[in-house]
Amino acid sequence: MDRALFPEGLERCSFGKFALWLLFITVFLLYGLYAMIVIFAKGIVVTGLDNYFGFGLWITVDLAIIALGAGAFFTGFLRYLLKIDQLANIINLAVIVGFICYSGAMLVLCMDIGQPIRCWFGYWHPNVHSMLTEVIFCITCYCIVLVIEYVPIILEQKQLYRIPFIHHLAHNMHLNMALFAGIGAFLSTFHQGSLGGMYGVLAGRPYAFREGFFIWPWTFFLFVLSAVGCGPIFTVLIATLMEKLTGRKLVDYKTKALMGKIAGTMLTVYIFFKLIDTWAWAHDYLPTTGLTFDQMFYGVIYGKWLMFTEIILCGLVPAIMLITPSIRNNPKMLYTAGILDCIGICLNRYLFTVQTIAIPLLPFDKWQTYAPNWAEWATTGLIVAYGFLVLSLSYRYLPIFPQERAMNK
Amino acid sequence: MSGHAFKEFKINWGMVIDLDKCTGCGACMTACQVENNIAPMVDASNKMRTLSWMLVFELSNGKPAPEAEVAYLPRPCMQCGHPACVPVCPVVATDKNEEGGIVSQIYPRCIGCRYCMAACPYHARYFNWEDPIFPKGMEKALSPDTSTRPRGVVEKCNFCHTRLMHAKDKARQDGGDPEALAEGAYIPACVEVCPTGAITFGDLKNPEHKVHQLSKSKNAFRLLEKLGLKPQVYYMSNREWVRKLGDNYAAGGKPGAEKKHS
Amino acid sequence: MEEKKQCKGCWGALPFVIGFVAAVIAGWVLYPDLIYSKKTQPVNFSHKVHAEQGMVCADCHTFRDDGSYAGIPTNEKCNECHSDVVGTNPAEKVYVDKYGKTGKDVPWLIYQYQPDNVIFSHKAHESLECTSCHPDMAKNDVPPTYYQNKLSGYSKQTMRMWQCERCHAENGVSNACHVCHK
Amino acid sequence: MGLDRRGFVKFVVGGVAGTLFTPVIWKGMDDAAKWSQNWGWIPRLPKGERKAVPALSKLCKSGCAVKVQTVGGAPFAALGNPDNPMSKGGVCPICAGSVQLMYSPARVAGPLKKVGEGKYSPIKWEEAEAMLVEKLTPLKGQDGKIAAISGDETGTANEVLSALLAGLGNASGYCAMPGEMLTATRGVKLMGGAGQPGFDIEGADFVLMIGADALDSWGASVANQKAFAASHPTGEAATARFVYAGPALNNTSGVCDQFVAVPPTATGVFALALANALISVGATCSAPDFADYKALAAKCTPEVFEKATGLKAEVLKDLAGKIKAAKAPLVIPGASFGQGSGALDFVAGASLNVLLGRVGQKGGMTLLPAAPKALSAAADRAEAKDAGSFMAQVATGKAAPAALIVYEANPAYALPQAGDMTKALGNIAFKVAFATYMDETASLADLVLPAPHPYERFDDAMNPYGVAKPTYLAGKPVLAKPVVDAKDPVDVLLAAAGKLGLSLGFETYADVIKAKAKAVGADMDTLTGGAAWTGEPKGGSLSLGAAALAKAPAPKADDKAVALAPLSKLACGTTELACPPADLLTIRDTELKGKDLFVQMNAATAKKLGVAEGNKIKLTGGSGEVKALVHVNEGVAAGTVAMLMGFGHSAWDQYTKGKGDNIFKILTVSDEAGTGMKVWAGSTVTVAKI
Repeated sequence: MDRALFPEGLERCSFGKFALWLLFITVFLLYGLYAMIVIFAKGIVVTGLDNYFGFGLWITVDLAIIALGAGAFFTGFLRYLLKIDQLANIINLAVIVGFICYSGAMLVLCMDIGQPIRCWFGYWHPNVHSMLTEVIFCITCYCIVLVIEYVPIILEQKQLYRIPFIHHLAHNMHLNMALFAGIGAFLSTFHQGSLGGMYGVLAGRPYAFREGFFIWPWTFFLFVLSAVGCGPIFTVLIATLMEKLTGRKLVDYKTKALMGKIAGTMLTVYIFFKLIDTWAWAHDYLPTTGLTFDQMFYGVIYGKWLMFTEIILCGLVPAIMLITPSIRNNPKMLYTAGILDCIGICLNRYLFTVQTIAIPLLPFDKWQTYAPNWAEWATTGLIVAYGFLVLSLSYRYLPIFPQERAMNK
Repeated sequence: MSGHAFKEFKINWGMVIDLDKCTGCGACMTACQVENNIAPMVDASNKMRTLSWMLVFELSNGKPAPEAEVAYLPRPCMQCGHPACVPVCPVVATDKNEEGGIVSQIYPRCIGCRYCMAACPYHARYFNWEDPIFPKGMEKALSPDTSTRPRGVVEKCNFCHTRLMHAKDKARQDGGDPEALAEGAYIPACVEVCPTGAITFGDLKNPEHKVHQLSKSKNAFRLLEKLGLKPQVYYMSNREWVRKLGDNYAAGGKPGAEKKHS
Repeated sequence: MEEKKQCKGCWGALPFVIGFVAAVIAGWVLYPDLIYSKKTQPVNFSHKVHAEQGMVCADCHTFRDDGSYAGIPTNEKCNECHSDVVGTNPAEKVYVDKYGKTGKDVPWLIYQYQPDNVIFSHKAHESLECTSCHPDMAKNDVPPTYYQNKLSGYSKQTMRMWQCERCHAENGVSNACHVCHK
Repeated sequence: MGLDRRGFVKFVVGGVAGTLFTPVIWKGMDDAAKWSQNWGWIPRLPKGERKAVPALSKLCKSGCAVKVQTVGGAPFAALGNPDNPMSKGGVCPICAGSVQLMYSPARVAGPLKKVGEGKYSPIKWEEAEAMLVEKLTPLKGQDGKIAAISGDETGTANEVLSALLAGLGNASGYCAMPGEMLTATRGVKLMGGAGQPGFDIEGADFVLMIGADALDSWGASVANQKAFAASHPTGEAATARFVYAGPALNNTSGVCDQFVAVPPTATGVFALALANALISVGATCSAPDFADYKALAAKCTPEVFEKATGLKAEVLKDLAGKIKAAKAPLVIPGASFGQGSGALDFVAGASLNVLLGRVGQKGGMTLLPAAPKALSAAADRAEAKDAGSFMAQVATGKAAPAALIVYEANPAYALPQAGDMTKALGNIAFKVAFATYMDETASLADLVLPAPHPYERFDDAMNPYGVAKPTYLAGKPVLAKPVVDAKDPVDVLLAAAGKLGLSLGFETYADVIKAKAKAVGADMDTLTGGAAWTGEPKGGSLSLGAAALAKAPAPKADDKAVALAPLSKLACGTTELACPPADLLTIRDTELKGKDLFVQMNAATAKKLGVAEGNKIKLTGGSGEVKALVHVNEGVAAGTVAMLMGFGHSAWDQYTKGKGDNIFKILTVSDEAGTGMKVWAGSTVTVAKI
């Protein structure tokens, strides 16, 4: 039925099957949209957030998907600026995943703020000292860059590409892609860092506060490193997931392993500094606040196992796995390492977001706990479903994977 | 705070709260709620959603009966000298830029991102989870001094700032200097109603004001002094266990001693 | 080939241009009119008539003992002279019958309306001429039409934050948030 | 030129592009933001001239002298009155939120007539007043047929009520809600004196409060707190020591130098054991019954003390030493919740003042002369019947009134064994409630007559309990007209009296107060202007009350039951008033969580009862049961469970209705040996986990 729209020379599943799949996604989309409408109508009182937990699942999701979406800028940087041509096999997917992550993050932010009508105040009345201002500006700008990077992929759609104007436009945009990749890399580095900086500057929150270099606390750099340490491998995981779902080969393993190597290298550098940072924090900084390492943790929900899981099991372990060629070249091991890596980074974002504010600092105060409620989960599901939708449509109608035709002969 | 310099002011409005005089009766919280137009909440026992600019904590010495003791600790906004909340605000809805050092919070500017709440270790900032709903008729008893806030914005104690503006107008009317108010010309509502006079208010920098000397007394301390936020609210108590609850001492040290970091 | 394409391009751009121009006209001409509702004062008050009697602003717009500003006078003040009709102006009769005698305060429309979150001290600005901020009402015979923004409810004539800030900046007065907001 | 689809799309794109060059989007965004800053459904602030109007707020028991802040004539806040000695600028938590109470959703908006179980229909005042007269007319002259319960301890309205009843031949029907004043006056009588006792906290250098929560809910609390503050100048050495001996750490003990955890069942033993300790360090006095007293006290040995209180005897010795060393010690006896303790507990505590020679001294216990009356036909305040005893008689049929007038009281809620009281009220054919709020009693009444809020009426306060000197306050309305269709109850009663053929000599309450002020020797205008009149206490000596104390029974040991200590916290409301909306925030989440009230006990008691933090338990006592959650609080005395009163309302509004449980349901009323009084402080309960 929609065969004429398929990418040149590629097979796709029947329209009926595709429609069923879309229906499945739509269920989540609609539930999420319902939650979003409720949130806009009644305010975020309907969420599980409260006086102690002003930040919760949404901010965690924001930070996590922005980190995971880092594959776009870093792959773009390596592909266009460092000219690692092999990455051309996966760059389109990296861009799309990046676009989904960033646009999704902006939607979540709009829900998260109490007065969405005033969201533009961030641009019109910026506080130049706030890390969040930097985040707002960079995310918006980078999202625009991602749109610019995504557009040529759309324009390459078989039917559109026949129109000479669009053909030329796409071609010209491609030619200048290095420029956008450069801008993207610059913007991304800053806001990935600023997201870390957001926590590092919290002088009143010893779990997150860090000393730093010039105006940037150490978390600024750690967040950049951790993002590039997981973004590329996340793109690989998405590609692999798509292969499993569609039953077609999309990206050759060599490219995946290369992405794994890139992520692994960055993750190793990150974990190295993270270990030093954590040690210095616990040993040098915490005592100056009169707090002990043990006081940073509570029960199971905010227990030490979280930090152990984050740094060792989902940090050090995948880092070693990814930089060891023999392990990396085993697909199962690569994917396992990739999943651990992504979990570790998400956990890191969660801990910085939630554990930071769960710790009672006033000696007469108590620990409070936070659990997201349906409204937060539903809207998070909305973002995931939105991602699947964009990815499904892109896969079905756009020529994303240059190797697909050759590999599925 | 790295890279963010804060202004010094000639006047530092501040409090010294004598914890040995606070009975925890709650008159300050009530007066605060009235002065600042906080709508009553049907379930005020859900402390995770209430708005209490002034909150009286109950402190315990942690000893078993019959040695147990309590103390009450009123917690307004600390109006920190180095506020953690101000530099994080993305839209300059909160600032410490007025003579007197009161940290402002401007509701029409606030977008409700709650970053300032995450930054404040004193939990002095509150988010309006819902629109202010007063039972029918009670809106006729609103105070003219504080604008009502819609849902979705953050608010906090501002030392009843409008009272400062009124005091200045009164000084101008009487031919005085609005920038050199006499002690007592301006006091927040909680200070005014307190039946035991537990809260002393004035300019911490002015030797003629009682708070100046009191803040330097050996029993005076500030909450979480070691974090270096330099609150303009001091507490004092003759009881060591009370003083000790003002900060964390896990790594040793005596109450009252300030330990700095950058 | 080249020419043909260009020409086609010209034709193709026409709807775009029409749309563009129409939007610009609508946006600049119709829109500003559309967003305001026009209102007239409940009483056709003439400042001029009063000024001609030798009255000055401060006769009615007074400061109270606590330094606060009374703003627009209440019926009590008006009734000092107009407890009954004293002149021939029909507007006076409207006031006396509809408000002065019924005890209902006149719902004057305030051109310089400021929202609740603004605190303004007339006392602090006493050294300035009234006309630095307000229109020179002394010569005004018919109250100007009141334009109210349909969405925000603000008076079109009111002073905006940037105007306050500019004057403060020029005069070296603090522009701290709390100076003007409550 | 036809417009095809492509052309239309271009037109729209052009339109959108063009719009970007107009102010539509930018101005629209700006206006939308301004709209969000001034949402129409958010209330606007009032404007106008501001004034501070002196007034008397009688929402708390003792009454607060306040200055009501008004803007454009509308009240919005109540602050203290620095010129009034009862306030000195301070205000209690209830009165701090008093203005908002004018608009309480629980307010009775107009006269109501009962038309069915729990159903009321609004009626006109003429009809309501006619109904009142019609119901009372046939009962005129039949003693015992008309009764009145007053919840006001200090107002001259009581004289009107009493004189009205007397005039209708029902002098014996005048009852007062229980409180410290009634108990203490009886106690003084047992000690051979007369009059209401006073306590000069201001002049004392050592204040021992036995049960009395003097710095929060007992007596003239704001004046007490100001006296405490004066002796504790911030930053300087305190000039007086305060010790609280009571069942649990409360607001008073939060600032005391010492807290002695005395179970509510052991108050009398504590006082006598202390007397024993004092005598053993040389305390003596010239009271005629000293020898008897000494012998009585000697029975309260340290061992008896230890057994009854669970404390070590050293505490006693140490305390006796400190009291002995003080120049002006003062002992304030009372119940932790301001009522229910017998006259004997009062005598035991007050006798310490006699023993120490502190009666009539500066900083000691004083005796107030009887206040002059405005209505000569009225009975003395102290002659009022105790409403609890009276209702108990109604329950058993010993008293059978056909009409009951309830004035500013809530007997259906605030009498011990509240369940029985509600039933007893059902035995009375016609009940009229003068009520500002639709409370539990109003909800049972046949006729509800809305009373004005304190800022809408004249009222006065003569000798609020606890004051050291005769003190008189009066207030006039802040608002010219009540915000609801309310009428002053006294005006209504005076008019009704007229129609019943009885002239009481006054037409309005304002006239009554004017006469009262004149009788006292004060100027009405000065009083309503915010000043207080004070006189001098009368002299006179007291005995140690040994004869009465000798009749006190030895405390019973009951292993199954634990002592129940009701706690009173002013901010949670009073027996007449549910927690005001503006005070809800002050209730801690260890006191009330959602709809569950907490019962507090120390870890040892919890262990003994086999319960733990957060357990839901049932407490059974009196004639009812109460459900609550356990909160372990080490500040509760041994073998005692403490619980806040003021919760468990079945009427009122969304802020209080159905929250927590009513402790009055499980208080057990018993007869006090030798005095004929009903007591319920020191009740015991059994606890079961559910």
